[in-house]
Amino acid sequence: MLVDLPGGWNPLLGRLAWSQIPYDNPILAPLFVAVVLGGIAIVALITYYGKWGYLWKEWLTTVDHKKLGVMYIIIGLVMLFRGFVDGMMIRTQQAWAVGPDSSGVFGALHGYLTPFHYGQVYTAHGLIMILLAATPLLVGFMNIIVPIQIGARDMAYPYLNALGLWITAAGAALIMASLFIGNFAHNGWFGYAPIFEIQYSPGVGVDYWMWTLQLLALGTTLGGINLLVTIIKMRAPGMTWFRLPIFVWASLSANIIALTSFPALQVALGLVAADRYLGAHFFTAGLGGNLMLYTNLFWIWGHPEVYFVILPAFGMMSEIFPVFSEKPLFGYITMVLASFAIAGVSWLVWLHHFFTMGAGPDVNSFFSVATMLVGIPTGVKVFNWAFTMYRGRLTFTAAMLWALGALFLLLIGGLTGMMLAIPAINYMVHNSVFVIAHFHSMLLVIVYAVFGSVIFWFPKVFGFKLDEFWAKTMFWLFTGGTVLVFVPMYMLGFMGMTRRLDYVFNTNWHPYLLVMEGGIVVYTLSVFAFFVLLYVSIRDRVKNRVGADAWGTSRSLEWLTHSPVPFYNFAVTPHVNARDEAAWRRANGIAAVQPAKYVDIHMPNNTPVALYIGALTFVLGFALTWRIWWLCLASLVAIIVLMIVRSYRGDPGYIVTAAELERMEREAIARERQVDGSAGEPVVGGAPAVGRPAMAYERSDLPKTSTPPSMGPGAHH
Amino acid sequence: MSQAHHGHQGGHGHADPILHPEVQMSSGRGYFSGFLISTLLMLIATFLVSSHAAPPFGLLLVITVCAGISIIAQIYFLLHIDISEHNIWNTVSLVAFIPLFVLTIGLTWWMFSQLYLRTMPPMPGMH
Amino acid sequence: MYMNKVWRLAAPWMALLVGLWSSQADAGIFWIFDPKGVMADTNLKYMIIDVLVMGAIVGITALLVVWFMWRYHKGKNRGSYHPEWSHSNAIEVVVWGIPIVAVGFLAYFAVKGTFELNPYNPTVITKNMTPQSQRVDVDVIATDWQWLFVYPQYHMAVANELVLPVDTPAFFRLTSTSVTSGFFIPQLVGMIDVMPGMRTKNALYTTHVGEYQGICSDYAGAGTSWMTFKTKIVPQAEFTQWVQQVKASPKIMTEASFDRYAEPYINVHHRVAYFSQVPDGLFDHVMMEVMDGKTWPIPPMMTENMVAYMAKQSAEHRD
Amino acid sequence: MSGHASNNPDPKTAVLWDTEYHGHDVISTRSLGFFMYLLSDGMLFATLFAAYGVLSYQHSYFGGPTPADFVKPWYTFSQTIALFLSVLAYGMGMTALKRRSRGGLINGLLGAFVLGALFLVLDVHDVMDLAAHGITVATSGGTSAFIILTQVHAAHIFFGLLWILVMIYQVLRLGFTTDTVGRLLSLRMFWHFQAVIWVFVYIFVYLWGYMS
Repeated sequence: MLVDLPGGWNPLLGRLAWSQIPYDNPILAPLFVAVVLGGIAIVALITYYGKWGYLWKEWLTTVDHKKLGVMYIIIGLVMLFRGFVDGMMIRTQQAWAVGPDSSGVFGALHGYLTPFHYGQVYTAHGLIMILLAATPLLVGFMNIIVPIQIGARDMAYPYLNALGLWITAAGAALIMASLFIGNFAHNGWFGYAPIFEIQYSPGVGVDYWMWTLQLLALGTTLGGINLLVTIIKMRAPGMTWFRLPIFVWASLSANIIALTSFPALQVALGLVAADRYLGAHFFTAGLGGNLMLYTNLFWIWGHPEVYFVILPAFGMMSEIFPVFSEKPLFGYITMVLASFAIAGVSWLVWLHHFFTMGAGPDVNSFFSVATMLVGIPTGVKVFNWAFTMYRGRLTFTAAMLWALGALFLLLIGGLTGMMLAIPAINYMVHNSVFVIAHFHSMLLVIVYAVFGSVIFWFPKVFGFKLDEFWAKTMFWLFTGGTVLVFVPMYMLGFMGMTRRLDYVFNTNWHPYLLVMEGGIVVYTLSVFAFFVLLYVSIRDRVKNRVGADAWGTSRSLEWLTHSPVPFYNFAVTPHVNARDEAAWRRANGIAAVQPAKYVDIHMPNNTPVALYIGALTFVLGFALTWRIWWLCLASLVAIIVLMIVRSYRGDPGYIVTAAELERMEREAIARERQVDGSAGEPVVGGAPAVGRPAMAYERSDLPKTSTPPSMGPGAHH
Repeated sequence: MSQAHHGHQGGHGHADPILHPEVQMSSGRGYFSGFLISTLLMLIATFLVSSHAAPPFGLLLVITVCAGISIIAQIYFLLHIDISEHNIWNTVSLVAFIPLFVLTIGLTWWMFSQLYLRTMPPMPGMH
Repeated sequence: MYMNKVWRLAAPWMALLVGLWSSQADAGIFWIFDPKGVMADTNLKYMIIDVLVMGAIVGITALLVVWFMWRYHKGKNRGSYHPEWSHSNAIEVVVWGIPIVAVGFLAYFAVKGTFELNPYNPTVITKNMTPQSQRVDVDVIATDWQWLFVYPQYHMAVANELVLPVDTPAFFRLTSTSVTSGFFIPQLVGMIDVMPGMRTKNALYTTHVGEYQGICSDYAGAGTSWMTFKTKIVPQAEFTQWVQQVKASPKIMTEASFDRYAEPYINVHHRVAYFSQVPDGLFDHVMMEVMDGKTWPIPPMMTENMVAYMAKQSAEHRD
Repeated sequence: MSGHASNNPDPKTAVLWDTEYHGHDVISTRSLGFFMYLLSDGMLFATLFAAYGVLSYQHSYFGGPTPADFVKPWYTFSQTIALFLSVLAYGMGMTALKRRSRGGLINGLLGAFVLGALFLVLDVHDVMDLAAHGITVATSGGTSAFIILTQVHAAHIFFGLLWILVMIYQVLRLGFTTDTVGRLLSLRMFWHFQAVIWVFVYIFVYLWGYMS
């Protein structure tokens, strides 16, 4: 049943052997030493400062959507950095390995990377940037912001939320493990068939790639369900569909895509596993397999995934523009329709990733026209942002700069996207670096929107603003890098340079590759600027403290609660009266009105089970990669047993009493009044809510005890 | 959730999950109808196919119709997909998914029939 | 002040980029803008149409945004402030209308172009042909990582070099032995996938004599970057002469020798080989073998220990 | 134009904070989320069907056996009956839950378990039989698609059976709490959904395959 492997295997360790550790690799070995030393240093520091208990109680076992979101974003930023380093390696190799006379070191023919190693680097770069940087960053923001924006106390399934995070973390750990144990796939982040078949990739690299993707798909699906149900079921009273903040709409459309498309990825990879482990013939060239079937299944997911990451970014931009234009978003309904139009059309276009497959003109025409349709709602969005600024009062804060950068990149990405949508043009630039430049333009829209959002929502989560000077410096450096890397890349596309070359045979391309290398240096400077930004902001945190309405011109519901957001979000559920509730209350002078009385609230308990299951999924992925069958079985059984035990115990949660709430609220208001004059005198008021039918079917087994954890994520700064 | 608000829960207080509408909508007659309809249709399909009672294309059509009716019956009777207040979101999400199922299978089938047509010419030695 | 600093830092880089562009723009290195064949010409024609239409819209939008940024800058008092203005039916009609019209317009060209450049029957070439027209057929077989061009009319084959007569349409049948690769000659014809166990087609026609670069455009494994080939378009007489030259080569290709030829090999030194004889139907034979499950596996050493493999390979082929 | 402002209530009399709001309906929130999982599971099957569609051409079997050679309609029909009866038994269990009859519910769950197990045993026997005739996933692209598709469904049945056992234990130990009742509702959807999927598998894979 199982396929014969080239190379050794033993029942205890599977394919794992000492020779699988690349200790003789001149790049990986020093890196490994550095990582181990760094790890030891971190562990020592945590122990020295006695923070293990804090880490365990407040972060590792938490089910608080804000802390989980922060951890998602940390994973995203760390992996963004790793992906960036991979990008730097790719650029350096290409700048170096030009022409037959270019030198080679470390046993490489040209440049400093052997062909197979270079393949691994760009595969890791692509996979990490899409699924371990963009996705966690956006999921993190949705996690933090959506429940607050709809006035919910937490996500619909707090435990599932933690599970999603830890499974994502397991995926990240698995791809990091591939650096030092064995190797990674060399076949591109989306994988070509049949190059990932065991005959053409006999090592464990493809298995790492496959199981990493499976874990990430699982984690994201769980997160998607959670967000959808949260948005449908957990909105505060008065939060009607057409009062939803636009970011919530964007999250809704994005998560519909996630929920519907990720199964296709799981199937595609599952079938690859069947081929590699069971000797099936899904994607082999011979014996009735069909290699393009893989490409098809992958892009059924892959294309919607692109919109899954870009729609929340659009939502972020739609939140930032109005706040710094000091007026409502132009064409709210149109924006909602456009989001759903993009989500819908995303299911009709996947073949444009393989126009050159040769399926014939009818198929290509259909998918070409469908692809161009995406341009319509996207164009509408761009116009609406422009008209949001029209007749406004624009402040060019750092967050606004990042959002504007995203807008201009989107214009360039849209222009080049419309070129790629036409097969007659696509045949010339498909698989060239022009495509690379195009989708980096689009994905950088996300990066720009994310950095804008980091600056925009940072004070909400942590209670103090990031330093404007360094945020702007980082923006300009980053933009300099973007221009220097991607303008030459577009040019190289027009020169016919194809993608994934580890040896560049045409010396005419060399000057441009050197300019791109310069761009990478500028990017590196912006990374340093980001570290300085964090350092300076945390140093000056007391000076930069903010009140509830951090920007003074904010619009949606999250700006009504305290900064940092307390673990219960809103002490009393707000009643929503307007589309831009915070702006409405501010305009009517009732922004400072506090609830007249407090009532007990019910919160979920922390649990370590999600962390354990996440760790076990890592073990499972690792065991499957190395074909350690006993360990696969053991970890799978352990996961199922843990799930059953957790389900048997359940989580009754705990009660925060009205008195405790009142005390915490008083403290928060007092703290805010120190820093924020606009908070005004706390006034008690608002009409009592009456005439609403009581909600039934809350839990039947509520606890009596009350053990609230500390305040929000920012409490310890 | 406040202990003080038990009083507001009225007759169907939150302490009793059995009274939840999603429990209450179980219906023996519905399940039995679903079972009967789909079993009968499967029986007909199996009989027709195993006895080759009709020309292949007509047969395909007939058993496809059997499958369709049987699925609709099961979705209605077993999964309780209707437009009642408690199921409306289930219905909405199912309706949102069905076009995607159709697109995934339909477009894939179309694109590969075109691909096979062009890239796999009948060759000597092929079956 | 801050912005001044930003511009002062950015200006030299910008100048460098513009300088690069202008110093080399007319050197013909922008292959996509310098097509030498009918197929590539048509590609460029559609690109120009698309860029004109989309560039106009995108450019105007960008200018609009910049103008709004300038006019409504807070504190500059250039434009009036309407804190509640967020809807206008007229603007909505325009913002939906412009993209719809543009997409509708371009969709027409997209479909037209797809049929004109259909690799199985590119009407830009075939519409001028009669059944009696002269043509060259080439069977392209991609291996890991070399190209074999079989000329069935002449029962001969050439590895890693494609020679074609000018003013004569050439028709390709393409397949691969091991993994998917891509056939791409930027100045002559766009990309088409070359897949094992399947047969795709492409065609080219040119009136320009010259030498053009051919590339493997899909990642096919470690040797992809070296999997290039020169395409020589020569006058008819020179082509006939070249055929004679190949026919005089002592090497021949049999089904058995093809088996050895197809083994993984990174063509670092760009070896070209002439085979004066090739069995008829080698292309179909290879396709059938692949469909029957034959593979040419990569040696595990290559992926497990890259450094050693590269040393081995360079030792083997230090010619 | 003032957009939406006109729809907003008077700020002086508006309700700003809602102390009467008690959160959400735990049970329907759970079942909606679970239904969404099922739909994404449906997408998983749709993708598998798409793969099967591509790999069920004559040349996909590459001269080897096709479903026309190895499908036994009446044998698989007996599987169908076992599954449908299991689903019916589960439904009857749920009507017993409605009447608060713990015994009735347990009987229903047990019935569903036994009949589901019967389905699985028949299925496994069928696969072993195929393997004995040399028909495995490694035979051809077509058999790969056929076997993987049917066995993914079987894997769902396997985990459903496990879940039924867990629920029997939980109902016996914990009684009818919000959690257990919510889970029983989710399991009902899961189990009934498998019947829906099976109709597709039976008609479009087994019977269509048999006819081709």
